[in-house]
Amino acid sequence: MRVMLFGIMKDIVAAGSLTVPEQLSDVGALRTWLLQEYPAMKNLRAVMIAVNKAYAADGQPLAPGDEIAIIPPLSGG
Amino acid sequence: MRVMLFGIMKDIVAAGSLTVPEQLSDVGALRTWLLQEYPAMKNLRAVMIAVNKAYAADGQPLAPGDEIAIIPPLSGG
Amino acid sequence: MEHWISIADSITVQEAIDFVQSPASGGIVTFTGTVRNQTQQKSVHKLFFECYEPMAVLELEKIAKAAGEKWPVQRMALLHVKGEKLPGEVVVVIAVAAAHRAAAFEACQFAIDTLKETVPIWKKEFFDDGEVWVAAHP
Amino acid sequence: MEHWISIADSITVQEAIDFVQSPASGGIVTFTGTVRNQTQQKSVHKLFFECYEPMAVLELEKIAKAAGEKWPVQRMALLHVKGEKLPGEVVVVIAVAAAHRAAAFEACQFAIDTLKETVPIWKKEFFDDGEVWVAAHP
Repeated sequence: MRVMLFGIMKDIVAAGSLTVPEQLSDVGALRTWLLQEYPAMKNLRAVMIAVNKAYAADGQPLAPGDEIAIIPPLSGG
Repeated sequence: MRVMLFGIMKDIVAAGSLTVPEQLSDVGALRTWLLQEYPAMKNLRAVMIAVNKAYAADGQPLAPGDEIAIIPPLSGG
Repeated sequence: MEHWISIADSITVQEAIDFVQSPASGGIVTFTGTVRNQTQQKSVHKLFFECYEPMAVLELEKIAKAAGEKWPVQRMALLHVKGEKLPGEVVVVIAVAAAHRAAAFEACQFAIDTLKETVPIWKKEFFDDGEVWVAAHP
Repeated sequence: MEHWISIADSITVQEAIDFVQSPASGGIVTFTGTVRNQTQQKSVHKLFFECYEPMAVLELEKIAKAAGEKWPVQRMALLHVKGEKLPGEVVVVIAVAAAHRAAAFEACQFAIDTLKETVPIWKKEFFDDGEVWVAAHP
């Protein structure tokens, strides 16, 4: 599965997107995997995950073809 | 003493200004005199009197040379 | 706190924003009042604003001063028209710049609320069937 | 309730006001955010705004819809920039037209407060001695 990265997450991963294992079945599993692979994420104020352009709770299942984005702390406006 | 008129007060007095008796010694006396001469003023929501470009209480004395204005209900903005 | 007060035949939001804007400010709040084309189901053709101008300027100064004492605002502009106006035209603009937006919102709302209560300006509305000084009677 | 949402390289308050203004509205409130030239005593040379644009548009739509349900507002514009910006330049504009000004003030403040919490946009500040993604760390 491909995951889009923004802001400081691009710096942490040193890339604009990321391919994650297909077996990550929900948002919570993705979050746990990311924190293991990129411990620098633990220093962020908060990280949200968006699925198909909407904020998703950890329990939300991930399906092939979903548009997944990692949303580090916002600073628009 | 000359008194400046604005808004609906111009219509009530049918003039842009008014000369009032010199012996009106304070704002309250002026107010009483105006209400006697122009009873239509009683129908207004409120009437303030300004002396030298500041709102004045009824107790404020009037002196020759004061700039006096009758301020009917405001509707700016 | 810097402020700019103007009573003129024609005013714009842009000139108010141009005055208050600075690289030091984080946010600008404006209030713009325009002529409505209807009042209580009656069509308004035009308005006329009469103004006791020297006192109106002093009262606007008092509003700017009071706002500057109550909130940490950086710059304010208070503009009002006089004379004849048509529906859709701008009649009043308040612009407030502050480092933090909550102060700008509060100071702007305070300024327009107070302007309506204290600044000697009178509005006459012209309808099909006559004209009326707004809010004169209860 | 009509609304206009735009994420663009450059935005102006005037275009937002032009959209929301109508002869039926009694008042327009705008919030304009500009680039500050200082953050915590450090001089800011420029900013860069990154945006997850399709989702940002949807979140701005949600804000307009929620504001329209909470307050009797007539028209809203929500504009945000993307890309590089210099101190003093406009980065965000919210404009709200309503028949009554209290509703316009409340809806405008709600919109900018919510935008900062929910719209996926990120700001990087560039200083003499480095650069930082704003608010990323506690």
